[in-house]
Amino acid sequence: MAAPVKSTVDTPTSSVQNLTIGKALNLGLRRAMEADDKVIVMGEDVGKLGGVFRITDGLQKDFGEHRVLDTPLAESGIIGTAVGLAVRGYRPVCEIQFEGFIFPGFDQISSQVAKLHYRTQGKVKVPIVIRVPFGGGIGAVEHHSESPESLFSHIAGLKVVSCSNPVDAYWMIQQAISADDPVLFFEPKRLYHSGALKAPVETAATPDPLFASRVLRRGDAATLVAYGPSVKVCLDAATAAEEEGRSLEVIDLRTLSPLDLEPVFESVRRTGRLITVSEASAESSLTSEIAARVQQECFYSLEAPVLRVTGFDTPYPPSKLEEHFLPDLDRVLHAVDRALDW
Amino acid sequence: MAAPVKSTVDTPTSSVQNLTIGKALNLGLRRAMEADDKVIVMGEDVGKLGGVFRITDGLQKDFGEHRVLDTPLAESGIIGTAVGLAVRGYRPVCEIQFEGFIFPGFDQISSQVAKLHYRTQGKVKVPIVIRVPFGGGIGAVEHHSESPESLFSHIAGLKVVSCSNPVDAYWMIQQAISADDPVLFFEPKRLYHSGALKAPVETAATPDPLFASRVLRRGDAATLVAYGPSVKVCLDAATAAEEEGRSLEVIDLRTLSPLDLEPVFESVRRTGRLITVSEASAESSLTSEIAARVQQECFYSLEAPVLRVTGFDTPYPPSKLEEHFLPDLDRVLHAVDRALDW
Amino acid sequence: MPSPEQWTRPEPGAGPAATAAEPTPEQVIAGLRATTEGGAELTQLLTPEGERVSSAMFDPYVADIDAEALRGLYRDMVLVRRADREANAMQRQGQLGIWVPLLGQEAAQVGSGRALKPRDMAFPSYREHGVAYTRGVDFRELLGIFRCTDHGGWDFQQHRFHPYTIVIGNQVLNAAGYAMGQKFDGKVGGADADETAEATICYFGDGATSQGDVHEGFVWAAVYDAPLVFFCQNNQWAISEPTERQSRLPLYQRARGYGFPGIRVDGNDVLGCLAVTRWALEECRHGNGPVLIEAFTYRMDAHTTTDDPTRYRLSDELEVWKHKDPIERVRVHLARTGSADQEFFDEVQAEADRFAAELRDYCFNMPEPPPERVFANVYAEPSPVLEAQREEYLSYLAGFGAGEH
Amino acid sequence: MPSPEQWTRPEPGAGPAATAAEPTPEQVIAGLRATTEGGAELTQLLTPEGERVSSAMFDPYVADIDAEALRGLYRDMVLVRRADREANAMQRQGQLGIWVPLLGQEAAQVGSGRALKPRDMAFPSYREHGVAYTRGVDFRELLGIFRCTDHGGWDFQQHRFHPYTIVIGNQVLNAAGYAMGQKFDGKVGGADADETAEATICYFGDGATSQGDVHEGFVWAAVYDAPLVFFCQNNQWAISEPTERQSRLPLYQRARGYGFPGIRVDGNDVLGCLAVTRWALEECRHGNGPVLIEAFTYRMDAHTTTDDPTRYRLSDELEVWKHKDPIERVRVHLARTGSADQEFFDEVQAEADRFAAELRDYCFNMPEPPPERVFANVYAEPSPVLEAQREEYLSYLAGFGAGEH
Ligand SMILES: Cc1ncc(C[n+]2csc(CCOP(=O)(O)OP(=O)(O)O)c2C)c(N)n1
Ligand SMILES: Cc1ncc(C[n+]2csc(CCOP(=O)(O)OP(=O)(O)O)c2C)c(N)n1
Ligand SMILES: [Mg+2]
Ligand SMILES: [Mg+2]
Repeated sequence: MAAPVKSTVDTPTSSVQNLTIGKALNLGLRRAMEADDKVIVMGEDVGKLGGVFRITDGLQKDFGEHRVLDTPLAESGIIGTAVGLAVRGYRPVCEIQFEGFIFPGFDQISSQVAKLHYRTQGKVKVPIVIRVPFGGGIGAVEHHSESPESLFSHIAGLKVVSCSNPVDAYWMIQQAISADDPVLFFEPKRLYHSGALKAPVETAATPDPLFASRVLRRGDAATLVAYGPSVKVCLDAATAAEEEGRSLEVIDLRTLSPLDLEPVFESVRRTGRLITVSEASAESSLTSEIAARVQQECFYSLEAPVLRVTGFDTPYPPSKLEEHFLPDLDRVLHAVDRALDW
Repeated sequence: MAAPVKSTVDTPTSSVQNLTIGKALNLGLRRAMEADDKVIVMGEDVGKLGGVFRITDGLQKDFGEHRVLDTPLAESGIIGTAVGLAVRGYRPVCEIQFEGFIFPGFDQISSQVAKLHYRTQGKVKVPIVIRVPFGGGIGAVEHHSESPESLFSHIAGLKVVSCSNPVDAYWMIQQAISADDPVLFFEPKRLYHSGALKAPVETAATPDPLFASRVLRRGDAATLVAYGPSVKVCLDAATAAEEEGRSLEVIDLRTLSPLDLEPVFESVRRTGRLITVSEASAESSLTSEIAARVQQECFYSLEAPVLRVTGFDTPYPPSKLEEHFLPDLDRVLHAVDRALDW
Repeated sequence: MPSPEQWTRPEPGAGPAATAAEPTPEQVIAGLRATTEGGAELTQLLTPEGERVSSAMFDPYVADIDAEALRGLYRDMVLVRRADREANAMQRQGQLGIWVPLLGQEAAQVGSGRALKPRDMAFPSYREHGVAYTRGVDFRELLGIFRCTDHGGWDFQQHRFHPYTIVIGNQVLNAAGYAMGQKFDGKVGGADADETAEATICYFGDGATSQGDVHEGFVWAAVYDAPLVFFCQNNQWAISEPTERQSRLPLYQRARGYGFPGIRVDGNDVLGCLAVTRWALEECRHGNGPVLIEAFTYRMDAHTTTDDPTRYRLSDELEVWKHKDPIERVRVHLARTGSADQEFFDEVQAEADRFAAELRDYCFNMPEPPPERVFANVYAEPSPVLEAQREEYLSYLAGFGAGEH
Repeated sequence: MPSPEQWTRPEPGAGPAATAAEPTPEQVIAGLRATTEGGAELTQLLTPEGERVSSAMFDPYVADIDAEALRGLYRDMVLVRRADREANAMQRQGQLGIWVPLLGQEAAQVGSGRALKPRDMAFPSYREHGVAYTRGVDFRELLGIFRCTDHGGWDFQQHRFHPYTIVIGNQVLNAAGYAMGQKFDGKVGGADADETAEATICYFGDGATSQGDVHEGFVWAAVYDAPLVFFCQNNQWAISEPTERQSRLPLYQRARGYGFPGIRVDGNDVLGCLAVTRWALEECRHGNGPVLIEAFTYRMDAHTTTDDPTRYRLSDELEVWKHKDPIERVRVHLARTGSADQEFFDEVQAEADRFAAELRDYCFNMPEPPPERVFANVYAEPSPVLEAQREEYLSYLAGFGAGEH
């Protein structure tokens, strides 16, 4: 096995770095690999190329080919061998190149990754992280802009999270890797390299827990709940609403399974109105689940039904049309209007 | 191609036959194969054996090996070649042996079956039926008792239906086969051979449309909505409730995607209370979707939140424990109590 | 029909090589023959008549199998068969939900299982009760799966015997990953490989070879030089489908396309299976893996207790295979060579009966799992949503007990 | 290292055949060599120097390719390359969202595409613009995918050219099913097979060979004797991964394990590709399918316009392959044999420029799809739920236009 590795990326004297989501993920992966030499990264083109989004950039150079594996081109193989490596004591971090290509690996995820721990009454742990760049808005061809996270949230035995900003990206990836459960880690690909989202990451801080949602902005007129790339849309909507004199509360779910809805319940009890936002199609999705649970928990607090702003129940359209498919500031505000006028 | 085939099973002089769900499906398949020689049946053990549940019993003998294919053991292969056969003009009916084995075929279903029509702007049709015996209660080992239908209802481009009785089984399978869209056809396996459910199937009747839900029983205290094997549970619950003087409305969804919720809305407007029942885990499921839509459409009619009685958010347990996992009459009635006491 | 070697480079010719629209008769016959006989390439050390055949290559791998060791293998097979039959009977009596019989495959399982060193790892499918036994898994620990009280209960690390895998093919990739881990851990090759190196064995059936996962397992193991023995028990049937529904060629030849060795062994010959598997494991431990073994055998019973094989196969076939019984040939050999007397055989039988009686006793007294078990161990780190579901259900149950309805 | 044939039956020996824990140097070198040269088994009719090599087996398949026909193939390749370069440039100018260049693969695509009869069917991956061209698909019809205005717009039945498939490997199973349909329709074999029989060709890359779907396609086609030509363009790279990340052996040898022919052809030799594909299609039409062809070629440009190959490969490699250019060797051959003069080459160039200009013109003037298109053709028979979503969104849009916000 490789000897402990000293990263070539020096931690700067200050523990604060100004990072994009992409760079924060890269640094988080690096830290996790330094901390535990059982952590290995595997996937298509994650080595020399550093992944098509460069999230694994430089890792193979520094940690070697046995810890950063350019695998054969087959997703079931990636996940299925990761399971075996996990049984052997490794902590594999698998990269799926685009969310649209997770489906060949679906069987291993639902039949093995999700069930081994249960099947063995806890005797076999499956500490695998499956990183999935997801979502649209990048002007891509088919299969490169989807949001399949709801499927995994329906499968018991998996944990599912999504980050929306560099600080979370840095911490959540490390927390996911050190978690003993399998974690599907959904990354908002169109924000990877967003300069606007660059943020100071205090690497010496104590992070929030992984499986907790977070109120990002306080408000009282209505509550917006989102995750991943839609968080920014909601924050922008809240800013715009403020100019019109409406204060909207914004909650970043962060954990999609298990859902941490306590902060949402608490918020809805105050605002009486909830809009859930996601790029995924609506039917049998996370937004359905949130609506179902909130209408039950906050039955007497709701002054309007929970409204959903989502991708439509169509396949992802050709990307020249994606602006129509993707929830945007206007559709969110329109839903707020509807909720307030109910 | 085979010449038109005269079935060896003679239609009895009377057009009414008393059938189980399993026999009704078998007869429906037979009728569909007689009506259109492009209809072919394919899957594991569907030939000589007639399928592990005998739903395709006798078909290979009567229609030949080119129309009833014992395929190699690989679900992606079954679905993937069915797509090619459909492009060639065939109407393949694929049998998945147990719902737990649909996952190796998930990629072909979500990437090709669901999207080819959209991708080609309607130029390529995919009239495939994927038959899936589903649900628990048969005392089976792992992977043989699951309810994955919600996953497919989340994927746009698929249609999803489920039958709950012999009459529907007979008609719906034929309608699904003649539909030009891909249909996931979920069959309540534990009821296949239920003598109690045997019913007269009037083969000369005009059937209800495929994509329509149906009110099975009128009532005014609360509405129960279910599909597949849970319909019987709800009907039994309604019978029991009646003895206690409560009249429950029972709706069989029949179509899971697209959902036909108009009858549900109409019912909830009268009863003010809805309980959705399904063996599937709750999170991001069809029951979530129904709750989400009903709370929106019937916001002012609901006198209690929509309640859900479902399998838990766990993998399917060892079947000695399945009575705890599966919604039963008592859990349904308990939910009715809660709704009425809200 | 050209040989497969020729197929990789067609012979010169002026036009299309043949004109048949249907598979050629030769093709069909070759396929059929391949599935009913072992073919010329079958490795065999002990014939169905109990005669020891010598093999320059494989004899060294069973040089240590003296009369005592062979009696041990005999005993293993008799015990395993007896337990299998007992479990089958218990299913008929409603004590088990289902049973997956291994009848006929005792030699393939005991031979390959006994080839493993304690530090090697095994990934079974769902029929490998004989392998489980060789790994020290108590037969009783297997029963939970089939009585449906659990999904698998033994200690996987201690026995180095992975959980049963029901979804066909999945375990092949899992095994490939595990074997990669052995390699990454430096447990392959080296000067003292015979003492310290590890290998993995993975079991799957003839039908499984069609699954994408099995292919990907071949690709991965080949590309990463994983110390992995693919052990395919070709029992001629995948439920109702004969092997020619899965392949044109004998299955061991599948390895050709990946660049690692493939070999066919008489799966009813416990010595042959032991030798070939030992050889394959050594190749793997020394860094020459992976290796594919096709153990040519026969499923003598139904696919499972829910299956009715009379619907799809002739009893003639069964009769033919009875003559190749894996246990009988060892008995004959032991007797003929004077390595065992009737007393020994009687003793083993008596032991097997005791073994079965204990199994039965255990089975009849197995406790029902408590309802909490539904919710247990879904996650290593608890999920609040699930905890709430559990609390709600358990208190509902309690109230229910208290006569709420 | 033993040859693959030996691997199916190991040689006698007293112990493990080797002791290395790492892949043997030979293994590594064999892998590398296999990916940088064609190897001894490469079929070639036209050398990189433009010399015609004779082949007893394959010459008959190009007996009709006279000077005029060869000029036609030259023209095809020049046009296809010119259009490819134009599209690449348009992507750089922001007119296309992405482009998937075929540079270097013109011979593999034009040669194989021209081997098809109109009634044959082709299943492309996403890089087969050259094949599309030979199927009569207007290059402009391809642009929608890359301009992201549609997911594929041509008439698939008329051109007998299936939609592009992006999910690696999926189309191989779809093609196998289609070819099974041809067989079930009685379109394989028969006395007048040359006139009436049909075959299918399916394109995929070297990287794709690892996918389970490709394996299952091999299994299905073999078991159903499907008239299917598997055409693997081994362009040496799957994005940043060289072929040895996918296989130990040359890819055409994969066919060995399934019992059908596998052959490697110089993918930069349009005559060779034409001849071998014609041969393979005829085999299929006569009932001897499937057949695997590995066209040994090179991806001269980036994987797509979003890719930066300097991160993972040396330019030396590119330089070596430049000498094997598929178009240049035909030009040299035509000139040397007096089959074409400068005027012809100039004319083709001019035609290619016009072709590119039209393409550019078309691209710049492509209309934006209307928002309704998001909702169109999800189903053949409408879904009320979706109709409601559409109505709601369109009326929202209309209100929005009317200045609701
Ligand atoms: C993915 C998947 N599909 C279908 C099944 C149902 N099934 C269980 S065993 C079996 C046949 C397996 O045959 P083979 O691989 O030859 O193993 P054997 O049972 O003969 O040992 C099938 C189809 C399954 N378990 N998993
Ligand atoms: C299932 C799947 N996984 C990953 C990808 C992303 N991807 C697109 S092309 C490609 C490499 C394909 O290589 P190869 O098969 O050699 O074809 P080439 O691009 O070289 O023509 C990858 C990994 C994909 N499209 N589909
Ligand atoms: Mg078998
Ligand atoms: Mg390639």
